[in-house]
Amino acid sequence: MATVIELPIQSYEGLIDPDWCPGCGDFGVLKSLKMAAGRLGIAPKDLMLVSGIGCSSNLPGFIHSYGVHSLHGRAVAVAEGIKLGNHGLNVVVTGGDGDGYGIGIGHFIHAMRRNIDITYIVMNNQIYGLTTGQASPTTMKDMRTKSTPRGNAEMPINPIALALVSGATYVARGFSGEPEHMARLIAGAIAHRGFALIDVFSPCVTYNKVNTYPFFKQRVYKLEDDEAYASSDTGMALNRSFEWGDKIPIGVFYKEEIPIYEDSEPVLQKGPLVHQKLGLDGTVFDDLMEEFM
Amino acid sequence: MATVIELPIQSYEGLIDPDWCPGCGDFGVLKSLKMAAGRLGIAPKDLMLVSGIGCSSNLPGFIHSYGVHSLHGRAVAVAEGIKLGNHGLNVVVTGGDGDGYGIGIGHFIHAMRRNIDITYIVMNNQIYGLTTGQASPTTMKDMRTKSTPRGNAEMPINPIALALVSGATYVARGFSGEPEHMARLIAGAIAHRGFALIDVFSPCVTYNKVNTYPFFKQRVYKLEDDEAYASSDTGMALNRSFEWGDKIPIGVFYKEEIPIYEDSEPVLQKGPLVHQKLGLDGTVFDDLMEEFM
Amino acid sequence: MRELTVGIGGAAGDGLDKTGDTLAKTVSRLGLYVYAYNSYQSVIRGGHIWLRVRLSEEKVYSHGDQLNVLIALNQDSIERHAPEVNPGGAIIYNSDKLKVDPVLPRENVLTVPLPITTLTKQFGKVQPVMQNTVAIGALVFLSGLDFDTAAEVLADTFKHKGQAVVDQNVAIARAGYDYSKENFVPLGYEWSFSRQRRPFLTGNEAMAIGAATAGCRFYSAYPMTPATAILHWMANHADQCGIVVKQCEDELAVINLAIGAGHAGVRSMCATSGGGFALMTEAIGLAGMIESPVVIVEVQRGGPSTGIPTKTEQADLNQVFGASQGDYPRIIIAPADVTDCFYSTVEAFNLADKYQLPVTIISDLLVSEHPETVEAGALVGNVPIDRGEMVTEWSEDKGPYKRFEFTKSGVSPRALPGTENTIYVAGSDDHDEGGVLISDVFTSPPVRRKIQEKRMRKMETALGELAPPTLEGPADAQITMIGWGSTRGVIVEAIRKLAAEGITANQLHVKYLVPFHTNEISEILRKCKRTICVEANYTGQFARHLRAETGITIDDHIRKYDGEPFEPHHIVEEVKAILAGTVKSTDVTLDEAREMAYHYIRTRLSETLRPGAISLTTREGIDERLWSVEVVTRDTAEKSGELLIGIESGSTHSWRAAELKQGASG
Amino acid sequence: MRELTVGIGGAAGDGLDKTGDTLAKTVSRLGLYVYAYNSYQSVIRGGHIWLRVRLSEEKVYSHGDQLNVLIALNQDSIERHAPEVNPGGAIIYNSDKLKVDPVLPRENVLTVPLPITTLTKQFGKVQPVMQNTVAIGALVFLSGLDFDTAAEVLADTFKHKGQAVVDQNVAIARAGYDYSKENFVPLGYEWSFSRQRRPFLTGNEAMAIGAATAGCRFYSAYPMTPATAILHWMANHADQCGIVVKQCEDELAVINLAIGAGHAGVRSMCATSGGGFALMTEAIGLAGMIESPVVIVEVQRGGPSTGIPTKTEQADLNQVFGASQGDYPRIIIAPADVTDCFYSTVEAFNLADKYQLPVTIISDLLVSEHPETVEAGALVGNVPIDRGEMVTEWSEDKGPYKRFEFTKSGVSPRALPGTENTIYVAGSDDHDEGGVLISDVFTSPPVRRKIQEKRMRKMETALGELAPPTLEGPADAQITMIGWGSTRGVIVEAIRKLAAEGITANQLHVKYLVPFHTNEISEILRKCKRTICVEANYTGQFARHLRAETGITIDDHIRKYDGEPFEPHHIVEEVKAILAGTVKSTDVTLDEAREMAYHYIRTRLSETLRPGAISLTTREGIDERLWSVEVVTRDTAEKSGELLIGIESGSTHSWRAAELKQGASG
Ligand SMILES: Cc1ncc(C[n+]2csc(CCOP(=O)(O)OP(=O)(O)O)c2C)c(N)n1
Ligand SMILES: Cc1ncc(C[n+]2csc(CCOP(=O)(O)OP(=O)(O)O)c2C)c(N)n1
Ligand code: SF4
Ligand code: SF4
Ligand SMILES: [Mg+2]
Ligand SMILES: [Mg+2]
Repeated sequence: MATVIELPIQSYEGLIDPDWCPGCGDFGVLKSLKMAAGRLGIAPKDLMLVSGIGCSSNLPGFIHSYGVHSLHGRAVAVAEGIKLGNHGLNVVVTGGDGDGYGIGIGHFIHAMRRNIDITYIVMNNQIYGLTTGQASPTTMKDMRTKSTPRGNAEMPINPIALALVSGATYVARGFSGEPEHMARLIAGAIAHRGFALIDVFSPCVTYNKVNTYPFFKQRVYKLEDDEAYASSDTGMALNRSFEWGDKIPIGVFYKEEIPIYEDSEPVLQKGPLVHQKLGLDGTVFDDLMEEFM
Repeated sequence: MATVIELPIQSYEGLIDPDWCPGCGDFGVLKSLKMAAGRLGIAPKDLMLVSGIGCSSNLPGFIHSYGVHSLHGRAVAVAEGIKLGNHGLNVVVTGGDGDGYGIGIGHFIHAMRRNIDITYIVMNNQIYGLTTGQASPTTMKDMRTKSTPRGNAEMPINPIALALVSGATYVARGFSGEPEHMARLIAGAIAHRGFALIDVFSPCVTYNKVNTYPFFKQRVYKLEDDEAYASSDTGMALNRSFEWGDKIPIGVFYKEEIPIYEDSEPVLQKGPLVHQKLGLDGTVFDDLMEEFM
Repeated sequence: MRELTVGIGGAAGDGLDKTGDTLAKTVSRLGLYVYAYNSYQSVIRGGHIWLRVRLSEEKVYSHGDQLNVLIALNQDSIERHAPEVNPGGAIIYNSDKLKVDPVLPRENVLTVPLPITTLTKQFGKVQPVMQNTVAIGALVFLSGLDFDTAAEVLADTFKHKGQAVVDQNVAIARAGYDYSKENFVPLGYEWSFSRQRRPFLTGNEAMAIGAATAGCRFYSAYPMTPATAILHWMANHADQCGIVVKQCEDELAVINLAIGAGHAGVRSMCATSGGGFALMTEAIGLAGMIESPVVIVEVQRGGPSTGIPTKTEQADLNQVFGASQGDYPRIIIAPADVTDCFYSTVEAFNLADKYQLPVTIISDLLVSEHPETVEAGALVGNVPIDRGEMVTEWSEDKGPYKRFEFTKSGVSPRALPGTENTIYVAGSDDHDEGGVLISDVFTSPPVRRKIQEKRMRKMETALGELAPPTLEGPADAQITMIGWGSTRGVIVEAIRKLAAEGITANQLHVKYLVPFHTNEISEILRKCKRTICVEANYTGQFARHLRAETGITIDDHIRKYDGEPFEPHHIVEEVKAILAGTVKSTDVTLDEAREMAYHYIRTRLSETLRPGAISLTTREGIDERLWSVEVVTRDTAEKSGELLIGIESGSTHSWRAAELKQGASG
Repeated sequence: MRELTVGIGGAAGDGLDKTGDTLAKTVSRLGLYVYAYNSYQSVIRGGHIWLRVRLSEEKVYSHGDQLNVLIALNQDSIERHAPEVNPGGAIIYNSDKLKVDPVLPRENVLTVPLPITTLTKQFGKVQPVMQNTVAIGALVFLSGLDFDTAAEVLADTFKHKGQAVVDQNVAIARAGYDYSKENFVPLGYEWSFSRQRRPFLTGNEAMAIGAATAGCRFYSAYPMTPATAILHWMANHADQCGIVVKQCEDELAVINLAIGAGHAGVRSMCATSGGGFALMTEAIGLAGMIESPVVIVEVQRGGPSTGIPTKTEQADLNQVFGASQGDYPRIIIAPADVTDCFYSTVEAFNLADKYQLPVTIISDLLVSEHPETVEAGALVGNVPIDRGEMVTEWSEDKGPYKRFEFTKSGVSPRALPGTENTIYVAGSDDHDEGGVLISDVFTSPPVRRKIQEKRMRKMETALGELAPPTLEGPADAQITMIGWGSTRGVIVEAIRKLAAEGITANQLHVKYLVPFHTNEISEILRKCKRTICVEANYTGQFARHLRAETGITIDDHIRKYDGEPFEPHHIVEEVKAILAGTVKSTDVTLDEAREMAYHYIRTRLSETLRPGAISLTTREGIDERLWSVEVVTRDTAEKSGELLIGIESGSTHSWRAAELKQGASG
């Protein structure tokens, strides 16, 4: 890898100031993302952020880079298309738990087994924020929300475990209360060749009064602080992914370097599709017609 | 549980003979399903089969019971609605790997975390049969199909592992070459209170020339034959779910009894919704209007 | 008719809605009619919110054209709305935080500065929202409302928080009331309070209650503005009404669960907006094919795509009409107001059961989210429930039960799964009378032809029982105003205003969009002198639909697609322009230029600036006339930049002002 | 004009398609024109398949009305199609397995029993499909085709399997040829073989090649009949054509990947059928909103819902038109034949790029799956490629780049992500020129109004460059036949037949459905004497669309919705009925009753039975006239039951025959 010229965080200062509620966890993610991009020296023009719909999905509007603020639940699919269309871009998907683990879970799982080279940051506030506080796929069992006044009857989804059994090659978890740590996770994810998931505890200060900053501050510990832990062992990673209680792990659960989807595409070996000239070369057209004579 | 009067397999003889290709694995599933229903003494009128679209999804047309032959990928969702509408029915979803793990994976995963009392039988032939042989989500890596002439570039999905981390409370695998064994699995699944998955190796003799009867006959072994194995241990189950090679396990990977979704619904405690009288009782309407005055 | 319109302006999180509620409930209890509309943004905190509450002694059908009292909770609201306050009105604001530039208000408008801090400090720690309560107190005094009733409402609102909170709120309101009493003369409104109790609710609430009343037993949903309130109501009343309420992973699940429940035999409903409905269309075709009843509510919002999620529009008709592939039987109903929302929902359930098909109720943000007072007793609990032809028992000697029997009406008596001797498979593949697929081994063209005819026959049968629309108003009127859905009320009011100006108009409002009363409507329109269609979308989807169904081309069109609902004066002005033969211009007006400047300043410049003087100009190299908008500092009003806005294109040609912002990257 | 239609009937898995290919390729190489249509079922093995191959010295536009030679591969095919063979024709069948009941064929039809086993035993182990090859040999002799050419084709077909296989196949064909030569006289066809080489391909293949030729670089898909063949072609030619072909998990992914790729700047396409398209609609609105080019192919099949998946219909127009919520710019094109499929696809890519919007090509099973001979040189490789206004470089001193600039044409020059100084966010929420959301903090009604106008302006601009349809044929014709998509060819042939009967007709065929040439089409239709719309659906979706766009009501309609394509005689007969003023009856005809009986017998009784004599009757307690269909045993023809089919309803009133089946549960 060529030597990196780091960029100051200001390089990514967006045209618009974030309109999140004061204290929203997403501010931390925005900051960490800028730090990470800066450290990797990614020019804004080479950074493509793709999001769905939700408070968290508004992030691309608040950073100086290309962005597609797509449909609720479709960000990963749009991002896959963009990546295959121009794999010269650093494609980062930023969205919410409802967006990614609810309506978007199909794309999430299938993108992972493809190991396409995308970084996926999920601002997991365990609630539907933009729609004012209904249960999300990660809302804790029995929690009361606007859509579950009696308490949530469903087991929350375990995104880390899903990622581990679905073939993601970089699986991590961050916390908005730890922006520096998260910046390292994001930098690692973007640098990683393959599908990288970063599930982030990003508290919704307005609608989730349970999973708050204090809730996580008291509980989170860093996997890297545990010598016993090896981020190359799926079994170990799976065990830790189920840890939820007094201690909750953050950091890199799993990391593995294997060929990415783009490697399997002969056409992409000639460089980004978008830079390849249009039209068929030489006698190809005639060869195609021959088949029908 | 009341004493069961078993029913002969003929009780489920369908109006129409199956139109599957001679030798299709789905014949075995149909037979095992009838055997299982008979042993549990389920009257045809109390059995509701729900399917999507695919060769496998044609099954409800070939058995004497109620059926909804719904949309590709939506069977589980339709089944959840039917179950909540009338939980007096035994609801069994029968479909294919493309139907359930491809287009339908979102419903699959979310139904499991709900632990709704449905049995889901997936005739997993690792191919799209009805559409004449494209790669499915369980098609082995590098296998050539009509849609992957260069070989499949994607990691196959691991339905057993997905079920285990998603909260399914009965997770099993069968093989069409072992109808008696499969019948036991299905009977166990229907009898089980909660979401039960049975992934079935059901060879497509026409479009999948790799994962054939001989392929599985040589490899499958029964978990119940292994004393060391405990179907109450998720970790163990996860390990076995990744076994794929000379030896491939079939049988019950995991089983657990916990409250089902229906238990959490006060309204359902009064009996099946469909039998509850329509309209609001007593002064409820006036009470509702009071809130707006 | 005595009436008063109060506008409350602030930001999300300022608690406007609660304040509006208190006001609306108070006057409702006094026996006045209320119609409110809240113009809000897709943001949880901040942004600009503009709530209008119209009070009147007689029923009102829109939020009207007037602004009599402004309650400003932030500076933006003063700057933008102070000039709108009618003479004789008042501007109420927190003088500790805000100020009113004397140039803003018109003649004879009372400014009511409230020293909130001083007024509230005695009550210990007060949340910012309590400034609203003080303002309410002031408003009650100024507009001659009854304080005790307001106190009652506050008491009911806060009783769950305990007496202390109740007392504090009442006292705070009282402080506002007394302070105004000491310092200002009332605006001189003389009300006669009937104190007749009437419900005050939104269209969404009416649809939810309508469903519950009609025996809805299953409701599935995925949150989506502006349909979410139905989910919230359902969730909160599930046990009370015996409804299973299921939030699903997405709208694909929502509709398929609803269809499953409907197929099992329970009355089921789901609701969403345009984007969610797009995901439901395939399954709606399924319901049509397997002939299972289901009710879908589509609450339209500004599109296309995610669009303007908190704004109103009527542009999903094409989508609802075009839902799913192929020809299949279905019914589409567009309710016009809150009462209609209730009964349309009840009717939707009966139609869905009788004709065994999907019924879509197409609403919009305006009708669904605005609350209004409905007549006492207008909504009743004992509604007719008709489940249609059901087979509850069947004996083999009648021969095998044929779920899809080819009948004259097209309706095949329905047996629910679990009924003895009625076993069948309902398939999305086409099938014969007995449910056996015809797509499989042996497609039989004639069987296909006959089942398709059988299914579609249900549409004619259904049309027969739906009430055709009627022409309201003088048959010989100069013009006929045509509308659908939420525009009925505002058209009614526009027609009254036109009458006052000597222009006679009558009104044709269409409720049933599919099936369509082609004959009756053609009959009516053929007699009309000049037809004008009013709808809130760009392409005129309803006018197109009407022409498609009748061949009749409507003469003129009044359309709005900026997200804000029609106000009577919009229609009146356009009608007059149409009659005068003036072609409608899409040029940017001066007021619009100011609004555009506001958007630009707030998004790209800063909170400390605002638009100043605006003048016409032209510039070298720009081939259109321009609005030159001065950008000035809020307090000192000194010029700090200029924006050039194209009158024709609406393009902001000069971005020079952008330099004012640090680090702004353009 | 000399022509011949061969019908090949059998079951799925009998290898009909290969046989048809061999025949078609053979005559193509001889310089004849071919048009083939395969009527198949949604089943992998078994079922009834009916392939018609029409050969002619001049171009033919449909599979025609004739049946000259029947190649029957099973007994069903003989029973059902033998009576259709025209006098002078022949019935070729395997006499070891099948027999022809002498009552079936008409006068002067040659029966050609082939003792396959004897003829093939010398070649060792022969697969059943080789009976087809023998039949081909016989056909070549009987219809005066050239055996050597057939041998060539067989050689090319099997060369990848080695010389041995080639020799065996050629020898087997030869055996059939020689045997017929010894035992039968040829049918007396005199052909002049131009031996002009012309491509013989399907509409799906033409669209795929059209895409590749136009520079499509990304193709995503999820298999769905009848669009799957495009995926297969793309997958097989991906590397050769430099296309990334991606099969996705569902159609939601398919369209969103395609849009992503299009947004990144590559030409991208996807294809599906009605059900899959239903899942794509939300994203199509997204493409309209973010103004990203994408091409979608919707190949219609019989609906509603899963419907009749292997049958043709034109009933998805409502869906394609109504795709997604709100008003947004898009283009919809309906290709009429194979050549048109190629050029429509090329054009679709250019339009998508120039106007930065989604272009949907609405095809149907007939045009997509039928193969036909296209004129030599009709398809060329050097097609025009126009990417529209692109911004390839931008300097800050021009001010910030405005992705959605409000221009006169509505088209805002597009910079691809990665271009220096052009950073922007493309949002599904509505936005201003710079891409900043207007739905969020500060919705600005005038900005919203202007961007909506800007987007929609593109439609007018685009309409300007699309070729308006023209009236083909005599301007003063008695009738004007109106159609869209796949019906053009069959209408052309029907018009010729009508002319032969002294009825003059001209033709208006519409290709661009959105935007619509309202003025030009109104202009044309106003001059027409009597208009008749021909379309393959129940409700007349196109006639409705045309009325919606023009206000013009078409006089008469010819519709078909049984899944089988129109044949010229269908149109001719209906036109004559229309002119005669006879109202169309939906009663079940005798032939239809037989087909319905076949369906009933095959699905509920047994393979050993078939319909026998059919007579008119009535029955106590059934309030309609009935067809009484005898059910007889296949071999002995003895009566073993009776079916009563309602003439009006099509209902099978009597199910008595069902008792014949063991264990049948009704
Ligand atoms: C198809 C569709 N369904 C529903 C919605 C409404 N909607 C917008 S955001 C959202 C959920 C947001 O939750 P999450 O993804 O967790 O983001 P957060 O706001 O919590 O950051 C929903 C349901 C939509 N925009 N589109
Ligand atoms: C929305 C939609 N997309 C695509 C299809 C076409 N389709 C029918 S069956 C099928 C796949 C079947 O594969 P699988 O579920 O594995 O069943 P199998 O035939 O292998 O038993 C597809 C893609 C459809 N019917 N609906
Ligand atoms: S609602 Fe929650 S998620 Fe949304 S901005 Fe506010 S705090 Fe953040
Ligand atoms: S194609 Fe495969 S899956 Fe389908 S019926 Fe034949 S063998 Fe079974
Ligand atoms: Mg969230
Ligand atoms: Mg399969």
